[in-house]
Amino acid sequence: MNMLEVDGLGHTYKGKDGSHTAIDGLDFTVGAGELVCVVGPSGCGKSTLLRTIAGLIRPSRGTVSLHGNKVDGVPSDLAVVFQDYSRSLFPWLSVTRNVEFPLRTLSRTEREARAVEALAAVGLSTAGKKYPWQLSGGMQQRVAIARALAYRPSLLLMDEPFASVDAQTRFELEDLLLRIRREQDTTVLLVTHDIDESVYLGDRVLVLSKSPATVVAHLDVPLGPVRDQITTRASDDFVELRAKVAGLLQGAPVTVR
Amino acid sequence: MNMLEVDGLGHTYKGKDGSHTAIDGLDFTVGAGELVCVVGPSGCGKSTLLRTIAGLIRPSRGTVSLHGNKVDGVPSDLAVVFQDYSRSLFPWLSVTRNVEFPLRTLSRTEREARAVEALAAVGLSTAGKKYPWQLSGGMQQRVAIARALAYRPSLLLMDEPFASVDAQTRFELEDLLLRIRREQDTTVLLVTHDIDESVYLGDRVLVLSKSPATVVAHLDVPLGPVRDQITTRASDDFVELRAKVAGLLQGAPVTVR
Amino acid sequence: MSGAPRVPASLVGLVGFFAIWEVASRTDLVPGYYLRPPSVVLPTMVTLLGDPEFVRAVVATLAATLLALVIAVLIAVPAGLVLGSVPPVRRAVMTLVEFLRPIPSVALIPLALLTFGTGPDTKITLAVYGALWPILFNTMYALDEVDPLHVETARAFGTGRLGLLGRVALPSAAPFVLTGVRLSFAIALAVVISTELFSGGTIGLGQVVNVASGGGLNMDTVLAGTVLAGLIGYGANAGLELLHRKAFAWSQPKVGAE
Amino acid sequence: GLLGGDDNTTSSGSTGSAGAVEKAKVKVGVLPVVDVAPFYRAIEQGYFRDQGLDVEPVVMASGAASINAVLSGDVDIAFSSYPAPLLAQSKKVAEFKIVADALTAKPGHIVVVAPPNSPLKKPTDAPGKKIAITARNTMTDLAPMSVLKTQGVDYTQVEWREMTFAEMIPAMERGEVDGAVVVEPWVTTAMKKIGAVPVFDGASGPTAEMPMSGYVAIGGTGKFASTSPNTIAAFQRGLAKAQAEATDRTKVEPMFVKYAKIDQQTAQLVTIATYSTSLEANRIQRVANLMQEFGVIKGNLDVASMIPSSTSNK
Amino acid sequence: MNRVTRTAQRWVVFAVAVGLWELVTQLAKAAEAEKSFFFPPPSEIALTAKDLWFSSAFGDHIVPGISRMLGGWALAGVIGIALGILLGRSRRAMAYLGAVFNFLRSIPPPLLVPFFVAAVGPTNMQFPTIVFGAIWPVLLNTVDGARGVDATKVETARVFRLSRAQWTFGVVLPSALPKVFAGLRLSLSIALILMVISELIGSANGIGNQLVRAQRDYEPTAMWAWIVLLGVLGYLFNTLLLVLERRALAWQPRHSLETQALATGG
Ligand SMILES: Nc1ncnc2c1ncn2[C@@H]1O[C@H](COP(=O)(O)OP(=O)(O)OP(=O)(O)O)[C@@H](O)[C@H]1O
Ligand SMILES: Nc1ncnc2c1ncn2[C@@H]1O[C@H](COP(=O)(O)OP(=O)(O)OP(=O)(O)O)[C@@H](O)[C@H]1O
Ligand SMILES: [Mg+2]
Ligand SMILES: [Mg+2]
Repeated sequence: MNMLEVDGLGHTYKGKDGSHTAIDGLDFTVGAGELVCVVGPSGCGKSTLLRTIAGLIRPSRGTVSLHGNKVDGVPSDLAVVFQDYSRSLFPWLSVTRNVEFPLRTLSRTEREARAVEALAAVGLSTAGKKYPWQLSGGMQQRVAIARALAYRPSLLLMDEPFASVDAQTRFELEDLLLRIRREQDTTVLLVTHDIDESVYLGDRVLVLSKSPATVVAHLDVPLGPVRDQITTRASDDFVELRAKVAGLLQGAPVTVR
Repeated sequence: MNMLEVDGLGHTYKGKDGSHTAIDGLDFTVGAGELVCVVGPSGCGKSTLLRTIAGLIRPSRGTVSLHGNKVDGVPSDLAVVFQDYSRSLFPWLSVTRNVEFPLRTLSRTEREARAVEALAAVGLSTAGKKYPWQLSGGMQQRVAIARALAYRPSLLLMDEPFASVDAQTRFELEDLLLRIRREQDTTVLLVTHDIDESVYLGDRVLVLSKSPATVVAHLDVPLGPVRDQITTRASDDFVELRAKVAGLLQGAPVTVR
Repeated sequence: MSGAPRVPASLVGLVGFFAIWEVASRTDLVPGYYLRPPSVVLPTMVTLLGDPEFVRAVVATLAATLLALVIAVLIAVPAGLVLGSVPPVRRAVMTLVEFLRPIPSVALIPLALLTFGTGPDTKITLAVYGALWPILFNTMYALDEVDPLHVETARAFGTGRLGLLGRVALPSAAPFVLTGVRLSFAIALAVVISTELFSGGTIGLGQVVNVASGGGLNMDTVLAGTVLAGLIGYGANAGLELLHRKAFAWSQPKVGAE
Repeated sequence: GLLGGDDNTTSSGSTGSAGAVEKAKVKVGVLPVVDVAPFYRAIEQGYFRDQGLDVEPVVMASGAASINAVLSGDVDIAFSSYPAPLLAQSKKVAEFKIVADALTAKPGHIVVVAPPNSPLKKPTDAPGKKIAITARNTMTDLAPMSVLKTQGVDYTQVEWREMTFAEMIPAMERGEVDGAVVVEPWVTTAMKKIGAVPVFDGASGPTAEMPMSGYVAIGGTGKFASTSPNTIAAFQRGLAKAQAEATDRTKVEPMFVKYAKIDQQTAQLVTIATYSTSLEANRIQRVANLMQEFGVIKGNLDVASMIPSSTSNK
Repeated sequence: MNRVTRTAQRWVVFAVAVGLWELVTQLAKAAEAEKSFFFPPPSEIALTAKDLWFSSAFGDHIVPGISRMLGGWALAGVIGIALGILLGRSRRAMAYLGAVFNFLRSIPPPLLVPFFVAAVGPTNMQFPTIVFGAIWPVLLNTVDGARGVDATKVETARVFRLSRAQWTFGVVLPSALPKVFAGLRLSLSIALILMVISELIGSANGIGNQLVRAQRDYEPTAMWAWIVLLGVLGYLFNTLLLVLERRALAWQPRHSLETQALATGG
């Protein structure tokens, strides 16, 4: 049962002075409850891919299907953590209100409870009353994550969500994501440039070529659902996979799957 | 010979509802031509520290001195790569013009030459005519780096400058920075949350405590000026230092120096 | 207001407006001898445009308006930059400004007439006075909205106060300033025509309307003048919008409006 | 001065006896009204040129604007209906000189009219009614008030509404006002367009033959009226010639159409008032007295002092 | 900086201007300069103003004038913001209506009189004139603000499938708000100006009505007293609006001390 099906997907940005093909002929599927990591060189089209899946831009070619239905417009039950997190927060709302903002169907108390819980999960319990611009970069990024988590989407798209936090916090957030995925059976598509992270988090890793992005490889990560920062990262499988991904990214001809 | 001297530096943000002390009683020095990496938990005050050194905010306590002169206002010959790179690019200027922005004392041809060179160095030779919003996140970050490099400052402040680029590009940019530092004898203060990066790049690593930031440790990195991504990272010194920094960050009581 | 790419759609709106007017004055909804229908007014306008004297009046009005607008921009933009970026000056000057702003040019016409005479000076001075404010205010407000990080970036790279104003504040404020200019054009036109209308003495569209309405119900001419004023403003606005699109390609919305 | 009459050596005109004009180029502020028809005729027929004058009409928007223009020195002579300059004189704004009389009311020139179905049918209906006028303290309210007063009607109870003549007609039709005080050509227009009926004449009884408007200049040291007596006399002679001819309808009707923008049809119907050929202080004094009577002017105003000494035909 | 110096700063230029005005007009008067009749010294104006403003004119003219103006301005604000958001965020609405609005907005208010006379009659046209004239700054500025919503925020709103109300009042309006306030402040003075203009025709009372009467009756001191009243009212309402604005825009970083210092380069 495929949650997400991407079929011949391509997108070309049109500008006054020429057009630019960001992604081209992408094919892949993501099963329900799977966590797929996307890696690829800077500027290859990862964010573009996420945008087309979220229905924010209409792809030039090919289709995206969710639960077998072609995506046309923004699907329901979807949350995105944007790469440009600082701009995706509303400066006129406090941190708590930012997190509560998409939860309009819930009652007031429930909304508050969710916000408190999500902020606590990302370690921002005390920042609720502040405005986004009063926070550090990493804290803003965590607010954006908290907002997406509080929404409890069935499909979660994350664009380099841990890029601005320190190593320690990053580990904690990674584990948080894994836990939530297990508990809520969320399907996650996560863009990262950290190869270790992609292997540590992913059920599969999707390696993209440089611009225009095409699928270079689709690696299974057979590390099981429960992972641990110390033991997993020290495991042989992990080290091997990590080298494989790195090799693929550098263009080494590896055929997997 | 100290280029930069930070003495009892503290800053408290004042807001309507209470104040927040971001950094407190920081003391350290950076010699001319040194590359010092700053690591610390998210929200501890690293960006605040950089802003006070750049003279962008007046510290509440203590002083910053450059070449023995107290900093009051923005010192000359300084460049900053901001953490929020996308907002620090001017949307009304093309990429080339953004890079040329600070070079107005130079002649037109020299300006252009510098911009071309800097953009080539960060791998963006073809993007010069685009506007920032037509670039991917990582590309925008590289534009911000190119702008700082083209300026050829004597003091370069970088706030998580490689957070949004893929691993491969990151390595290349790290080496670019090391090379430029060697060639131009630039003093660099670089904030990073990547412990490996801090050890790989730094002559010293400054470890900060969590908010309000105080100096936890000041580690020398005896890896020599010429480093290599593969051999250096594989060296024992590297692995040991890296573990030490990680331990310091997690609050292990290590006394160094 | 811009972004009306499809000419037919924008015509639909205008044609609709004229159709309502036509019907209202053809039926007895409004006194038709007074609010003449566009089917009478538009041909009158075309006929008038063949009259060199009328054309001279229109050109005189237009020239005065443009001159006033240019002067207003030259005063208000620098003033707005200074007031928007130097709080002490802003505090010191705004009190006076807030007292002056609500004084209608129309109320000053007699005094201006006494001081500047019946020449074009009077209407240009009054139009500058009326047109200053939107540009000044929009410049000031746009400055408040300049991204602080842009300012920090420029300052970090050693940009001085003037450079900050000219190279950061002005470009990022420019689109909103231009909106102020678009508002000001209409105001300058209104003040010029009103001055012609209420004081007389100089040739211009307002004078034509005034003379026409003095001698009987020459509503054809009056309304032709009215429509022409609207069309002039419409044309000027279209020109300014074109300028906007050309100059501020970077500020175009990247995400299509729904 | 530079613009002085010295440069005009060619003519002292047909009446050379009066001496050379001090200022050949004369700007006159006028309004687009029937009152100035002879003035335009004088220009068209060259009567001013014959007097050695180059007269340039400057069309102003209102009597008040015209007065302001003459005060600022921008025009030398201003046409206005009388109340404005008389009031200004009484307030000592400047030393006004009446250069020429323009128009004297005749029955049918200034009329209180009402729409056909109006409750305002006769003068005694006026109290409590809304009546449109151009402005307070002008002939449009003073004249009817005077008439009402002599008939014993309480004129203070009339609600005056200020608007332009053009707006009075739809206002009457919509019933927003019960009547309006109009002068020609608006009397004719109102009758034609909405079938308005006359309620009473504004120039009857105490206001019969009331002088309505004239041409003024500013006197006092260094001012036009003092420095240019010959010019004023020349202007008076030129204008008088046209005023005298104005009894002939065919001579003024074309001026109505051309300069007051009255349509041909209406122009043929309008009541033509009397264009004065002489300047008599005691007649104009009636206007001052009327204004005094209704408290517009406080104290006495001697109009005789406003007639320039050079005036030929006192 | 303490309160006292701030207040002093605020009024010093104003006080100097009034002082100069007094000086020049007194000198002119002493020298019996031409036209000094029309430019009385402010001290005389103040005396007249005291008598005029606090006489029966207050209830007869000032109150009706102000209520018309405030009502007109409020309505113009509501319509301007609503239409501005619609036009700013909908290409289609802009395509159909933009041209009409640009046409109408360019017609000088005095030339619009025939339309209002035809539609509502000359004695009732004050209110619509004010509304019609005061709409434009709010409308144009709101369009600008609504259009300028940051692209990432637009995408965020779309992803979370915000309701139309949330989108309009939670995203578009707040991001347009600074510009809307600029428009509202411009509109406020335009409403005052149009109050005066509209009271010239068909109105039996109002500040404009009295102002013009004083003008025509050659009462320059009274005329100046009314002009000064307009200034005072404009200042007063503007100050109130600023208080409101400061509350509504409290979230803006510019209101923090840090960035204030920044903007001034200090
Ligand atoms: N403008 C401001 N007003 C109030 N508080 C602020 C402001 N800017 C930062 N802070 C607070 O100061 C602290 C330090 O912020 P800073 O941005 O220096 O952290 P940082 O070390 O750069 O963190 P990160 O790694 O997440 O970027 C944070 O707790 C933040 O909430
Ligand atoms: N709005 C746009 N208009 C034109 N070109 C664009 C636009 N957005 C992105 N691009 C181009 O599309 C390509 C892919 O961009 P995208 O943001 O998807 O890259 P990415 O994989 O997310 O990179 P990064 O890791 O650096 O964020 C880039 O070359 C970029 O220049
Ligand atoms: Mg990206
Ligand atoms: Mg930071």
